[in-house]
Amino acid sequence: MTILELVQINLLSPMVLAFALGITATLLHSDLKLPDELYTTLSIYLLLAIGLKGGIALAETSLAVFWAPAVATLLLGIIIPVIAYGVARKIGKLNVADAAALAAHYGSVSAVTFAAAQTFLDTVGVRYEGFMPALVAILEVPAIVVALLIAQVAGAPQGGDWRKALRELLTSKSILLLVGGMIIGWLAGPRGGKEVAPVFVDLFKGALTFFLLELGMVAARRFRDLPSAGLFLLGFGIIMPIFNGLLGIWFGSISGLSLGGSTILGVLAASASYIAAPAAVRIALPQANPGFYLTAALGITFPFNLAIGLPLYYTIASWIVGGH
Amino acid sequence: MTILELVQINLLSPMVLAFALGITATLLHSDLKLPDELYTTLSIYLLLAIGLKGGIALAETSLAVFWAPAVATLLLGIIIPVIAYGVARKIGKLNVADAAALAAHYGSVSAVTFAAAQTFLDTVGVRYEGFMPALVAILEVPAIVVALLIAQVAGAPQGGDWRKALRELLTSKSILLLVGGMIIGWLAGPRGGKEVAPVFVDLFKGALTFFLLELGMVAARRFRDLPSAGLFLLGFGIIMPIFNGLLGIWFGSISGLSLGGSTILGVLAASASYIAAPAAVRIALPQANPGFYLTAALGITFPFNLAIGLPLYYTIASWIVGGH
Amino acid sequence: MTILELVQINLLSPMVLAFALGITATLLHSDLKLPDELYTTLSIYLLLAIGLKGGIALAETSLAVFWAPAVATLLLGIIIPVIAYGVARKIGKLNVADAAALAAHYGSVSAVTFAAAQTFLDTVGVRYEGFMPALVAILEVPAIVVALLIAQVAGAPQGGDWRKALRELLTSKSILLLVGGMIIGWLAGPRGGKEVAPVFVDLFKGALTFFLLELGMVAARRFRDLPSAGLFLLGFGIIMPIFNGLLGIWFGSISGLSLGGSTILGVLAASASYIAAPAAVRIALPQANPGFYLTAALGITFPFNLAIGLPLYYTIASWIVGGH
Amino acid sequence: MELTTVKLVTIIAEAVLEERILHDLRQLGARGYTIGTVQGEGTRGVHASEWEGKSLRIETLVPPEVAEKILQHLAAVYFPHFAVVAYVMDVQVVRGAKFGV
Amino acid sequence: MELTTVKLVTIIAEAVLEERILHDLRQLGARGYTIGTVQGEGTRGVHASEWEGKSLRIETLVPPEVAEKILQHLAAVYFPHFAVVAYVMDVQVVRGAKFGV
Amino acid sequence: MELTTVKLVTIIAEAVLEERILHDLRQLGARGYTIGTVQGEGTRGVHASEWEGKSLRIETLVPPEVAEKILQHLAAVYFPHFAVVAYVMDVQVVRGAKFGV
Ligand SMILES: Nc1ncnc2c1ncn2[C@@H]1O[C@H](COP(=O)(O)O)[C@@H](O)[C@H]1O
Ligand SMILES: Nc1ncnc2c1ncn2[C@@H]1O[C@H](COP(=O)(O)O)[C@@H](O)[C@H]1O
Ligand SMILES: Nc1ncnc2c1ncn2[C@@H]1O[C@H](COP(=O)(O)O)[C@@H](O)[C@H]1O
Ligand code: NA
Ligand code: NA
Ligand code: NA
Repeated sequence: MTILELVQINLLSPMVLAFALGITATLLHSDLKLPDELYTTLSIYLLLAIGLKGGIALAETSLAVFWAPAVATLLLGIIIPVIAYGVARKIGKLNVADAAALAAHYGSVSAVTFAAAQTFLDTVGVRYEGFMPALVAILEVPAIVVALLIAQVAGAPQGGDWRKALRELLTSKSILLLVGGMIIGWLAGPRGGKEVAPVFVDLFKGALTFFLLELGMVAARRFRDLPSAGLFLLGFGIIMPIFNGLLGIWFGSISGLSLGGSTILGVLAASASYIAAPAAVRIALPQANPGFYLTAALGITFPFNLAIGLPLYYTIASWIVGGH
Repeated sequence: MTILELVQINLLSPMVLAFALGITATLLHSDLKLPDELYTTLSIYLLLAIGLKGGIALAETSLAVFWAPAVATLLLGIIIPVIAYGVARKIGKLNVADAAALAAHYGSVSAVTFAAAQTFLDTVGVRYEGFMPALVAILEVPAIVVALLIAQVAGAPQGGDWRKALRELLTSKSILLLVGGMIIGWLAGPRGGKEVAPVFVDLFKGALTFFLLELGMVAARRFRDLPSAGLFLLGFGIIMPIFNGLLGIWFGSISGLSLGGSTILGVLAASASYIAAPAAVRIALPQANPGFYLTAALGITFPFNLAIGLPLYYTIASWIVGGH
Repeated sequence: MTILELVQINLLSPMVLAFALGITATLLHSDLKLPDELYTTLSIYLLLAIGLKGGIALAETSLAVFWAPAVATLLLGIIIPVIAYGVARKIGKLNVADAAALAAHYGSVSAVTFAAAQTFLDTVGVRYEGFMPALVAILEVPAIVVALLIAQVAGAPQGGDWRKALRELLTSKSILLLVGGMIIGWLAGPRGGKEVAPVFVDLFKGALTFFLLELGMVAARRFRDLPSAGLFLLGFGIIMPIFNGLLGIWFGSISGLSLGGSTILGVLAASASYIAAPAAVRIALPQANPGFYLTAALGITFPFNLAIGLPLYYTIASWIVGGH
Repeated sequence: MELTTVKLVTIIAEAVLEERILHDLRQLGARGYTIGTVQGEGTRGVHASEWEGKSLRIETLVPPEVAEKILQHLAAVYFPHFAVVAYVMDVQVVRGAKFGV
Repeated sequence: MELTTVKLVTIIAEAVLEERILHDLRQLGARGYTIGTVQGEGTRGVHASEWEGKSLRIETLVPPEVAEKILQHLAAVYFPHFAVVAYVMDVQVVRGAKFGV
Repeated sequence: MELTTVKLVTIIAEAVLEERILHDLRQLGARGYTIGTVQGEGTRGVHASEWEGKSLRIETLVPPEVAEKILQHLAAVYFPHFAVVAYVMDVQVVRGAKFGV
């Protein structure tokens, strides 16, 4: 398949179309409003379901296969925030807090982008390692810690409480559900998993579609901040994920991941967090401007990855890892 | 099947029974209360699911088959509010605002009554055109516009903002989800639809059951306003839908719809809106009494259509269109 | 299977693991919080689904088979609160109100413990009578009435409104949904039930898993009251259910229930209410300390039954009723 | 614009009391009320609302003598056993008559 | 600590009016607002919010002259046909300038 | 009926601060609080609460000196970087001692 065909398949998936419907609703000032509680419920469901499936797969994975991708993922979580911080400071001329905030977001990971990548590969018919959710969990935290450390070292003006932020980060709901779900899946195994599959497997794509409807509305609300965000942020929000995606695919391929697995590690690296990172950054670096990092992560990078990024990273991975 | 058998089948469906349970809960002053957020979630889900399935079907429909029912539906949306207004003014002696408000509600359509009609026909084993949701979308708006125009022309005392009402009507959540869902279904096609079918198809009847539980409670709360509503409203709430239903069935049969399709167009014509219309009317005609139009649409017509109307319209359609 | 194997199977089920995850979340002070509306929705869903399935089964049950277990259950609902009250007064030295409150909770029943028991038996592969949900409904109310009567007779200081409490009890949402669901299932029969099965059957275990995640958090919040609850409450919360469980199994076996049915009647007797009873007691016996009865029912007995009780009662039932 | 001073009584109460308190308010002369859902903590330990449902925050605009009666009633009937807190303040409204003043 | 007195205007309104009232508040000089969702009952019968969605409770901290204008506007535009109630009171804040005082 | 005057401090704050502010309130001498969820807009741009979760509206009934300390603390710690607004008013309660007066 050519990249254009892939983009088309991706854009015409119900999930991406629901995202577009959400954007449309906001741009038309529709009174459509999903209850906050639905959003929260769906995000809990998605994280738990991702973890659960990963845990079941992990139980059947030998350490020999798993360690190299795990280490590669950890390295990504350390390298990417450093690079992102440098870019934001040097090219973007941002202050320490804003640069570190961006680094935390782009180093960490978006579970929904991951879920969309899985669905995309399923549709295209490409296999990937079942333990990928474990890599999501591994990639989520370190980058945030690294970014906050950088801010600390670079002397961001005080005001935040980064010890507290770290503690809350490690017990934050996204980590807890992802890791908790994995442990449940690992302990319950395929038999236990089958009992809850009608909810946690069969409903997954539909729930994701609903969630993306809401995220489309959220992203579109960020669009109005785009003009004031400036050209740098626009460029950063598109070029940074492509660069990170390349890095992720490359790390994936040398650590032995399949084509599908490398694509997903690329997507993970390319994605920007918007659950764990904003909460931690708000507490540790309150002087950083949320209008800045939320706009970049949700208003630019997320739509880009969802619409163009998925087929793009897959195409690049095909070149690097070799055809399927 | 005789009409009595049909009524029995209909009354013993889980959906209608759930509606009765909701009524019972309210009459018994039970503390049962469905969260508002659940109600909102279910209504979003139902509209999106209806649209989605319609869009998939529409993609496989030729314009040659579709245009006549579409025009017939549009005509219904213009004729019914005019008749309803006349009846309310002449026989009911209502003031301009109240009459126009009723006209808007009875000209427009109730998506849940539509869903119940589909389910009823499925149970009885009668086929209908897949593109019926498109007719729901076509019938929803025009009648409201016509009714507001009538009020304008007939010189309802100012106070409302009907331009604003029209703008909000066209971007209202029910239109947006129905039309948006149809476009998604149309673009994603059967393959994309299959991915989300476990949520948007398999769960449909169960979700409808839940929704009707809530609607039963809402309808029963309207019952206490029945005494003050007077005899006219009671008669209007039952005879108007039967008349509109006849009109819809007739229009359906001459525009080439099947027995099932004609039944559904009859149901659409007979149903009274309680999502789009109340919101638009409240803004455009604030002087109209909501106790009036909500009681008629939700407290009288909706229960009547759900319990008696569905088998009745189907029986009438069998006579007009011919047996199956 | 030995009891240890059974305990292991039970502990490694996704449901029990989700409960443990909920406990962990609270103990770690995680920011994980399920929306109240989700909790309410799930509890409505579970009660309705339990009732529905019971009603369908009841339609196929002859009175000859049903009457003896029904009478046995009713007797349990009268005997248990009397014993529990005596124990709480004599051994626990509690005041009249607190003792009666405990009696109401332990005499009544927890629908979720019932659901977990069904799931456990399904996993182990043990059959049980389909009409068990009817016994849940029978056991729910009488014990609460008996306990409130005891308090009245024993002269609990006034302040409550026990007539009002009784009226609200009979129309409370748990009774209404359970009995209402049973009537719907009974009337709609297997054919109607099949239409809504994707929601009310297939999703049941997954929904229960979600619900137990929330209940784990609730139970863990009660843990902090354990120290002040004292040794008596701890003992009561574990020994009382074992005693009641024995009684239930015995009554079940002599009333002709199968091994699975006797196990479930044991579980019902052993379980402590935390939906109907707290609401009724709060109104009728406001002077009773909720920190007391909620801590016992939710913080001690529920986790004990869920983790250890289910396999324990099944093992005991195997001895009493005979192997399978 | 002429404003009238009325009393705003705010009541925080466990959800289980909703119907009873609203009934009482009507009996004592209040012509309307507004309810929001809240959560809270006070000097009393756990109350029934803590685990199921939230507490209620009820506001009612009333004439001074009704406010006084409401506070007296709450203090007598609910303060002893229930988690109920109430306070009253002066506010200005446009249409005093609507609230019985 | 020096405190400034500003006016707190509270508006209870059916949800359908949200956008319009917020727009009006901004026009009349309010620099911020806080919205909660509530339910209520008054002297008027059913209103649109009663069955779909709840009502809104809007609070805005404003200078006295803005409060006056808001009440006048509400009374003229919304009181006749909509279920809207409003009241105003004095409160103390730290940074008066933030609210236009 | 004898009423006591206490201070009602109302705080609007982004949800991420919940635990910290409640902890601070307890430290400063408040014996209880009531929380509702709200949404709002002010002079500051987007804050974290805007897209995930809502803001909080925290009310606490306290003696005047505690109210003063709370405002000072909020102004020093949260006003610079967070979307926090607070105001205080006098209200009458039945049992002043319950609130430390
Ligand atoms: N000092 C206070 N300030 C504000 N709300 C309070 C205060 N004390 C109690 N409350 C509220 O009243 C409820 C019952 O309080 P209590 O009876 O003291 O447990 C609490 O859950 C709070 O919502
Ligand atoms: N006396 C009152 N006290 C508090 N809120 C009121 C009062 N009267 C009316 N309201 C609120 O204002 C809304 C509209 O009232 P009304 O226009 O009288 O129907 C009600 O739904 C209540 O939320
Ligand atoms: N003038 C005001 N009146 C009422 N609430 C306000 C006002 N200004 C700010 N707020 C609330 O305080 C929050 C933070 O405001 P700000 O720090 O100005 O962005 C807003 O989201 C509003 O909920
Ligand atoms: Na990343
Ligand atoms: Na119609
Ligand atoms: Na029991």
